[in-house]
Parts: sequence; C-alpha cells; structure tokens
Amino acid sequence: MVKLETSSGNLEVQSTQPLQKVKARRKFKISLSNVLIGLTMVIFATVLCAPLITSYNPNENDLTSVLQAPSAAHLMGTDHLGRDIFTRVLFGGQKSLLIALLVQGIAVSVGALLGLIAGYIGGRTDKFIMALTNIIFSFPGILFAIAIMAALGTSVFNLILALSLVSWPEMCRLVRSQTMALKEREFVEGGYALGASVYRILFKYILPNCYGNIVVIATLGMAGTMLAEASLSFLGLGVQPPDASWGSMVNTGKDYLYQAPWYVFSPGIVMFITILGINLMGDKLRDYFDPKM
Amino acid sequence: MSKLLEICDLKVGFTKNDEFTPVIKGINFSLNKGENLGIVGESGCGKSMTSLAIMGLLKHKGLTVSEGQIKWNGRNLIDQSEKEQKSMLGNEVAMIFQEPMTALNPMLTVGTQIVEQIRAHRKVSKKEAEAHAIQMLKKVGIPSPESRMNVYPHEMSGGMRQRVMIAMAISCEPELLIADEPTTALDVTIQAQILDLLSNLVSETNRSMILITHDLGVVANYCQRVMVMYSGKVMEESPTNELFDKPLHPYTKGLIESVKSIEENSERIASIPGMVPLPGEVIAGCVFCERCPYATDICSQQEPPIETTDDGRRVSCWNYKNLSEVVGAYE
Amino acid sequence: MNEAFNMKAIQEPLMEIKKLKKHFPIKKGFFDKLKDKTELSVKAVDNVTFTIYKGETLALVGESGCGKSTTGRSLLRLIEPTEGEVTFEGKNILSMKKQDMKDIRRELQIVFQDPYASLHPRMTVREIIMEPLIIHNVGSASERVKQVEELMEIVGLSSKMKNRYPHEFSGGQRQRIGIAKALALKPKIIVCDEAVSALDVSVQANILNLLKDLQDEFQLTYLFISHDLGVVKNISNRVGVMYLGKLVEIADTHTLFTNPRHPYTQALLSARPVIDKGLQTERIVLEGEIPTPINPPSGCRFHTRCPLKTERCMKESPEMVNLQGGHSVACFLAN
Amino acid sequence: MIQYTLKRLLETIPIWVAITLIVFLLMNFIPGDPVMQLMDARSGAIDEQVVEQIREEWGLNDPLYMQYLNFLTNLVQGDLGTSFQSRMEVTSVLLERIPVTIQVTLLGLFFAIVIGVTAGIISAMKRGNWLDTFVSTFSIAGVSLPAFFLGLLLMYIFSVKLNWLPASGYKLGEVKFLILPAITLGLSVSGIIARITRSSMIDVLKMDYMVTSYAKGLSKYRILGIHAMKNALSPILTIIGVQLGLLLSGAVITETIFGLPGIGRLLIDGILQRDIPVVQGCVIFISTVFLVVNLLTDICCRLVDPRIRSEH
Repeated sequence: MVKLETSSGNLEVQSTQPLQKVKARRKFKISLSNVLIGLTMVIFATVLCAPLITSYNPNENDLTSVLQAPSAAHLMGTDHLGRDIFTRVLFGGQKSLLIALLVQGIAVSVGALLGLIAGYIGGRTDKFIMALTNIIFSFPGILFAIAIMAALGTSVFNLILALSLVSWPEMCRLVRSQTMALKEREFVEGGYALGASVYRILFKYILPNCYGNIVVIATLGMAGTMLAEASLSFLGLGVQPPDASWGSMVNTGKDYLYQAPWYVFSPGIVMFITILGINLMGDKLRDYFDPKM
Repeated sequence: MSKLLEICDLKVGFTKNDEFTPVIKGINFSLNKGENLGIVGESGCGKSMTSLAIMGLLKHKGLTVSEGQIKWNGRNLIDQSEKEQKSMLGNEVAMIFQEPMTALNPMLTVGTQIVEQIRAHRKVSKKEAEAHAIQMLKKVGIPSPESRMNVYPHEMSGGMRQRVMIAMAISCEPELLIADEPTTALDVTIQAQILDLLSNLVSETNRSMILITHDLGVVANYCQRVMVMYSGKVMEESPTNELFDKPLHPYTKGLIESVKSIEENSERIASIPGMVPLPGEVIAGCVFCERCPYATDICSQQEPPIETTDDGRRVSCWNYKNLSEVVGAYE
Repeated sequence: MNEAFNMKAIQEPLMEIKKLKKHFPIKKGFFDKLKDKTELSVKAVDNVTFTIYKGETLALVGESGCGKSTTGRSLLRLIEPTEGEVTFEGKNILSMKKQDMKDIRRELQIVFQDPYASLHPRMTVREIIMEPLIIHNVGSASERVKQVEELMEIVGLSSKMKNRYPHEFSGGQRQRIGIAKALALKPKIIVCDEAVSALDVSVQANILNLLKDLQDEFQLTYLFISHDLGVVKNISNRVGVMYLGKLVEIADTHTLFTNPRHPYTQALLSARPVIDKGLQTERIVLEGEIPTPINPPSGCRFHTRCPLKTERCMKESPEMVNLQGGHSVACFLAN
Repeated sequence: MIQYTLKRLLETIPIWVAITLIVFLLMNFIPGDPVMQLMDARSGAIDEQVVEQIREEWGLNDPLYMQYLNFLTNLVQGDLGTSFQSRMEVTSVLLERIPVTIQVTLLGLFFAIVIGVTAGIISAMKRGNWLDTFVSTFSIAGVSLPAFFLGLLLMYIFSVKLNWLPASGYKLGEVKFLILPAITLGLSVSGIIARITRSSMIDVLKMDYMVTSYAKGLSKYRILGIHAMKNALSPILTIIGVQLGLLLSGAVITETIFGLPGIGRLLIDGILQRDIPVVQGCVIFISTVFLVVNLLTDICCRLVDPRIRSEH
C-alpha cells in the first residue's frame, strides 16, 4: 500500500519501497530476538508433544522425592508433592497455549465481524457496538476477567469465556477504524461504481486489506491472553489444582521461595520466554506489514 | 559577478541493508548573486533532494551525501560544523516548503514560530522580535497582522499559511531563498498571488532564489535561468527564453513539446514514450536513452559528459547538435 | 476536434442534470444545538444544471471546494444528492431501485484521480479488470480471461503482466489499468475525475492520447473533471466552470478560452502560467481567498473576490443566462 | 473547553451506570444464596423463618430491577452495603484500605513515568544505535514479564538473597514496605510507556515541521524541547492515564504477593470468602477511579492540542 505523500521529498524515497521490501525479506540475521522467537517455537513444539517427551505423570505425587533440586532425573527439580516440575511445566504450557489460541480465535471472529459491521454501517449500529467496547475498556486490566471468574466460578470453560470477553473489543476497534478508512478509499468506491454487493465489498474489498493488522493484533493479543490466564491462575481464579498451570505453579511455589527457588523460577522463566517470543513475533509482523512503525 | 553558490559533482543517496543507492548521480551547477534559478523535473528526479542537500537537511530524510562539494560564498558546506550550519540556516539561506499545512508546527502560534526564528539569529528582545514579525506579516500581504500573530496554523487557509512560511523565510533577510514546489498544494488563483509575491520580494532586495517545480509554465514566467533534471542528473541548463525557444536536450524538447501541444490544443499530444524511472534506478549510459527517440548506439553504452555550448548553455547529450535533423520525433 | 464535433448536425442529449444539490450536513454537538437551532451544512453543489451530449467530452473545471468532484460522483450515485434530477437516456437515475441501478451502472463508469489508491492493492491486474465482468455476470470464465487480455492490449499494457499486483506498476500504468477496468463493461459515459492530475507531465500526455483514441474507437462520452485548464482545453469539446458549488459559465471550449464572460473564468484563465507568452492573456490576480462552502457569501458567491462587483451582486444571486449558442453565464454584467 | 468537559462528563455517566449494572448482575450469578451463606458462616441452625425475614429485610424478594435500583440509589449516596463476613460497612472498609493502594500505585506510577518516558525519549533520539536496541528489548521484556513473577523475582533478589528489604508486611508510614511493590508495578508498566513515548517521538521527528525547524536554524533545545515534545505529548499522556488503571488492577497481584492490606487484597479475600458486597464494592471503586482518570487525561490532551481545543 504505497501512499501518495504530499511532500515530494517523501514521495521520492517512498516509491522505492516495493523494491526494498523484497531485498529485506531475503536477508536473515541472527539476532537476540530471532533466537528468542526460535526458542519459543521450540517451546511450542515441546509443549504440544509433552506426553512423548516426558515419562512422568504430571499429577502423580511422589512423597519420597519432595522439593528436589534440578538433576538429570528431574530437569527442573520436583515440587512439594514430589511431582516432576518439568513435566508439569509442559502440561501447564499445553493448557495455556490451547486456551490462548482458542480465545484469540473467538476474539478475531467476533471482533472482526462486529468491527466490519460497525465501521461499514455506522450510525446507531456503530454507536451501540462502540458503547459495548467502551464499557469493557472501562474496566482496568484484568479486573473484568477477575469479576467474571468470581461470579461464574472457576472452570476452563469460564476462563475461556472471560478471556474472550475482554479480548474481542480491541480487535473490533481495530477492524472498525480500518473499515472506516478503507470504505472511503477510491478502490472501494470503484467497487460501488461497479455495483458490487455489500457482501462483496465487505469480504473482498475491505477485509483482505485488514488481514495484516488482524494478524499482528491477534499475535500480540495471544501474548496478552497468556499473561492474563497466568495471572488469574496465580490468583487462584484460573486453572485449578491439581491440574498444572504456569500461574498456579508459581503461586504454590512462592511459599517455598527460600528452600526451593527452582519451583517458582522454572515455570516463571519458561512463561516469560514464551510470552516474550510471541510479543517479538508480533513486533516482527508489525514491521513487516506496516514499515512505518 | 561573484558565485553565491557552487555545487560540484554532488552525489546523494540512501543506504539500506548496507547497500548504497545513489539518487542524485553527480550534478554541477552554480548560482550568482541576485539570480533566479528554476530547477524542473518530474517526480523522483532528485530536485527536492538537491535543495535539502544545500540546506544540509538530508540526514533527517535518511539520506547522505557520498561525494562532492557545496560551496556557499566559497565555503564548503559539507564539512562545516553543526554550529556553523545553525547560524547559516534561516539566516543566510531560507527555505519554503511545498505543503504549508505540514511544514508549520500545529502546536505553536504563527507569531511564536516567526519570533523564534528571528531570535535564533538576532540579538533582540521579545518585543522587538514581535514588532519585526508583524512587519513581515504585513509585507507578505496578510491582513490585520497583529491579530494573526496569535492564530494557529490550522485556523488559516492554505494560501495564508504559505504567506506565513514566506514571512518566516524572509524574516532574517537571507541572501538565498529556496522554494520547493511552493504552490503545488494551492489553487491556481492563489498560486498566482503567491508566485507574484515571491518574485517581488526577491527582485526588490536583489536576493537570489532557487525555485523548484514540476510546472514548466511556472518556470517560464518566474525564472531567469532553468536547470532540467532527470533521474538524478542535469540534462540541460539555459537561460529561460532560450530554453523554451530552442531546447537542446531531447528530454527538454519532449517536455516542452508535450506541454505546448496541450496548450495549443493540437489533436495529437506530443508525448515521451515509456515511464519516469524510480529514484535510485540504475540505468546504463545516458539516463534518458531508453525513452529517447534520438538515441544512438553510444547513448546506451556511455554516459554523455555535460558540455558547455558557445553561447554559454550547458547540455548533457551525445547528439544535441543533430536534433533538428529528426522531425516529429515525439508524435 | 471542436470543429469536428460542432459539425455534427444534431446533438443528442445523453445525460441531463437538473437543479442538482448536495448539502453535507455538519454534525453539531449537543450544546451547539441548544445554542443555535439552524442546521449547518456544506453546500458542496448548489442548483447545478447542465446536459451531457452523446459523444462529447464535457469538462468541469474549478478550484478546490467548487464541487466538481461531488457533481461527478452524484451522477453515478456514489454520493446521494440532496435534491435534483439526473436523467440518463430519459430515465431518472436518482429514483431508481437497487437492481435497476446495478444495470445502469454498466453504462456509467469512473476513472479516479489517485492511481495509487484507486486499485485494490491485494488483487492482481487480472482480478481487478475481471471484477466488473464477474459482478455483472458477463461471459464464462475463459471468455473473461480472454476479454481481460484484450482490454490490457487496448490500453497499451502487455497481457503478460496480468498476474502482477498494482504496486509493481508506475503511476501511468496504473492509470491504464483503471481505464481498462472502466472499459470492461463497454459503458456509454466515463467520468474522469482528475484522471491525469497525479501524473508527471511526460506521462500525462500518453494517457490523454489514450483517452482520445478510446473515445474514437468506442464512441465514448466523457465527463472530464479537472483543475488543469491546459489539459481541459486540449481534451474537451465543452467546458463548465464551477465556483463554490455553482456552475458560473458553460460554453464550447473555443468560445470559453477566447471569449470568457464571467469575471471568475477570466481570472482563472489569466492566472494560469503558460510557456508560450503569446498565449498569455493580461493577468488578473484575484484578491483574497476562496470562501468556505459552509457559509457561502450572499448574492453572487464570487462577489467577495470579484474586481467588477456592484451593489446588486451582494444581494441577488445571478441565474444562468444563455447568451448565444451553448454559451451560458451566471453574471449580471455579462448580459 | 468547559463545554467539552461537560460533554465528556455526560458521556461518562451512562458508562458508569452500565458498569454498575454489569457488576451487579455478575454478582447475582454467584451461586448460592447469600443469606444461607451468612447462616453457614455463623454455623447456627438454619431457621427458615429467620432466613425469610432477612431476605425480606435485604430486599432479596424484590424483582431484580428493583434490587438494582435500590443498589444504585445506595451507591450514589456512598453506601455499598454491609460485608457478609465482618458485618462492617463496605464503604468504611474500603476507606480504611484505600491509602495503602493509593500510596503503592502513585509510587509505582512515579517509577513508571521516570523510567518509561526517559527511556522512550532517549531511544527515539538515538534511533538505531545500541541504546535504542537496549530500550526496545527492555520495553518488550517489560510487557512480557508477568507482574507476579517479577514481584517474586525482586523479592528473591532483594529480600531472600541480599536481605535489603522486607519480603512482605506493612506498617503505616514506613516506606521500605512499599518500595518492592512499587518497583514491581512501575517496571511492569514502564515498558509500555517507553514504547509509546518512543514511537510517538519518532512519528513527530519525521514530520515536515521538524525539518522546517532545522531549516530555521533553531537551537537543539528548542527543536526537541518545544517543537517535538509539544507534539508528542498527547499520546504519552493518554497511555499514562490508561496505565494508572492497569496499576490499580495490578495492585490486586502485588498486594497478594507482598501481603499489603490494600484494596486488591480485600478483593481477592472477598472472592475467596464469597463476600459479595465487598467484591462488588472493590470492583466498582477501582473501575470508577479508572473512569475518572481517563476523563481527566482526555481533558488534559485537549488542553495541550490547539487543533482539537478549537473544535467542539
């Protein structure tokens, strides 16, 4: 999407962009962020194949080996009930990842659809949808999710519901503002001039031009969802014991910070690297789709 | 006459992924005191970049000078210190940009923006600077200048904003004014007002001006000398009347013929085949040879030198002497 | 060209525009409504009447905010006019239902100004030019592909490039793609909204020549909207001059350029810098700025800048008066 | 300007009412009968008649909308009901807990602004060099590091290993208890502030008027301090406003880790004990503060920008 800049100075540099972009794609540098993104990919793969990698049962207590330091047998040590922390981190990650994917899937479909409708129709429909997002945005951070979990009770289904409810408004606003900008663009007007149906305009002219941003926001949103899920689990409002989850492991582990620091740090560091990797990926995607940021 | 400005073999470009792409591929020209030079060319020819290079502002657009000299009153501007540059900009050389809406800071009043420039170069009190600014606004024909001092740029029309830019530019009585497409964003009737104002201001005080534009009509009416650029090179440089009477370079000829045939309402408009090259595009031989109807073998192999003709015109073409032999090349 | 056109004995009207009005309402805050109950609106087009004849090129010229683009878009109902009548081949377009309108759209096409914004960035050239054929269900899939290739050749693009994306083309080539798309349904009228304004001089000439060729080949009628008088003089048979939402003068091109009667037309023509000094008329530099169309001046809208204004101009709004032939002017002094 | 403030205020009120409604409805979802719970808590024999009497007294037999209207009327008068557990007025419990939360939040905000804004400006100025890379990495790490883990990390380093600061607890007037929670909060949001500051500065530095200001030969201080800062300020103010809200909700986590008796702790304890009025009160209080802060930042942004100031 090359924009015709008003100042000729800008134009001269900008019109070469397509050429430059092709070159940039070919080069791949080994940088810290690429290593971290790679590491996150490895974590994803390991977590998804968890049962193949570890022979321990994540929920089986072994009171003979309680709070053992990391060793060859227990890569990340054991917890206060003698369970293998490495195994629990893998299974906890699996849950976290699947929840985040599902939540973003819901947020993208609901948010993008409502955004398209609000931006295209405008008027009262737009006002109504925007009021909904405004209300959700008026709860700071994860407070709304906390309130929902408190009210509906803790279950994975409710967790997904709560996280989806707080995730869709951002997607909706993004798609709405893009739709509003795009529907004024000349190529969309060209679609009207041809007599294209509303359906065609929305899904063939407008939506494909939002894909880039949707992917970026969904990726960054996924990191946010994992963070929120971990925080809820940490507070005891997310995934419930004995099922493993990064947040709840840190929560129980914090009582053993003096004797067994690995209990807190193992799940914590894996969680940090994963979320960081996803965020870095989102940033890369943003640079790719929108070179000006 | 003394040379006010001399550009020698200037090369400018940008670096991306460790690769340097030249956009201005070596240009030479000079400007005398009191002279009015027009630089014309189509988008991407490097005309705006030339002005930024003179001002030393290339780095803000991600560009660098790779070779050459820019001499201002005999002093090379390329390696001057930041302090020297600061005292020169806005004081000895001032610039007027294309889009007055974006070139003025939206957060500051018109008055503040003129006063700060005066106070950056003159040791005067705020009161004195304000009085001077009001005078400047009056000079560029802004009605009730006192009250306009407290107005923000967005509260003015495009023409008025461009007048403010001009008032700002002349506030420190610079020797050289560089106007980069000063009227492209304006309507025709407003364009006439602004161009008249500019040329009066320049001739009144024996200042020099470089007028950068894509509009041959503007150049024909407001400049004494014209330099034609194409793809980062100088194609031709002549006094205005001679250029329009008898263009030497095939590119100039094509441009003028196509504008003339539009004006004269001919059935078939003379046109140059092909398209304008992208900035930084590498072309072997003469940069214009791909689109040139007069091109011969040598054109695509060797770059033509810039030659000075007997009557003091400059042209960069292997075949400029034989152009008149081919008739109707652009039809 | 003008002469050739005038020789046609009968001028058959193709599209008639009567008292076209487009007012864009300005949204006011709650408190402003309390203070002042009158509705504010941008009077983009105000009572514009003219006719487009078959096979001609009618140009609309004027400066920014004069309403020329709004007029052009209203004719295609890309903007719904507030009032007025637009008849195409005797049928009123503005009162048409959706389905009928879709059929009519085959006859009316538009080429936009900005070659960068007017093409779908994620469709290939083939898809872009095929869009109109798909929407209007023309031909089978293989016929469409063939037609796309033909269209590309017609506008001077190699059909080998059909699988490329718009950003791989230069401004001039993109404008050719836009023209091919407009031609696909074999329309009767093409509105060219500043179709060559964004292009470089050397490329502009190519596109103008192409437009002229296509007109001869397909018997097209153009409504050519532009702010560039040079281009208008070259391509059009008749010219309408607009100022602040009003049509102030309309005449055949030769008459308008040699004998303009409205003071605004005179000033506009003289303000244009031309190369050939012989063509330069005496300069009339207008004072002041173009007023905003939100609160246009009373009486004649041009009176705030008119060098010849009288008392009457401030109070009464002049109507269009036919002087002779097709030359009409809205000015008290011209009669 | 006054008009704008009034208008924004009028727009905020329905949102606030909607928030109270949502919170009220959510609390109605909580399974179990509050009266039965109360009875349970007192572990006495359940007397059907007494239960019915209390229900009547609390208005629990009224239709839902009546209950809500009562709740809203009381709320507007500052009455948030009575805690099921402690039998104390929720309002007075909140007032007791507010100072701790406000202290930690403001201290955290101070850290966040100092670190975030400075880092953002520096990296925008030195775009592309190692400092910029460092700040960018730091800010993305800040966004990715969950506050609860960061808190424990700091606690491990400064309390367990170095023994410089207390791990948890609170004593009125002693700052040392507040430092770790405040740094945790501050660091966790400074990343975003740095990011927004950087991108907003970079956007401004690219503008045509910045080139003009160089072309005028102005001093560096004037170019960056006046021309650039004035234009970059709005987005920074807005993000700080939003972050203050996040700090408030983040307090839930830090207060849990560091054992501070603030509103966040109150909320979590309330949830665990199913003390509906307390939960309701905390959520509404935090959201209301957030709403007010956003209103104020909006108005500040208006004041800063002459372009929006003159429209209505």
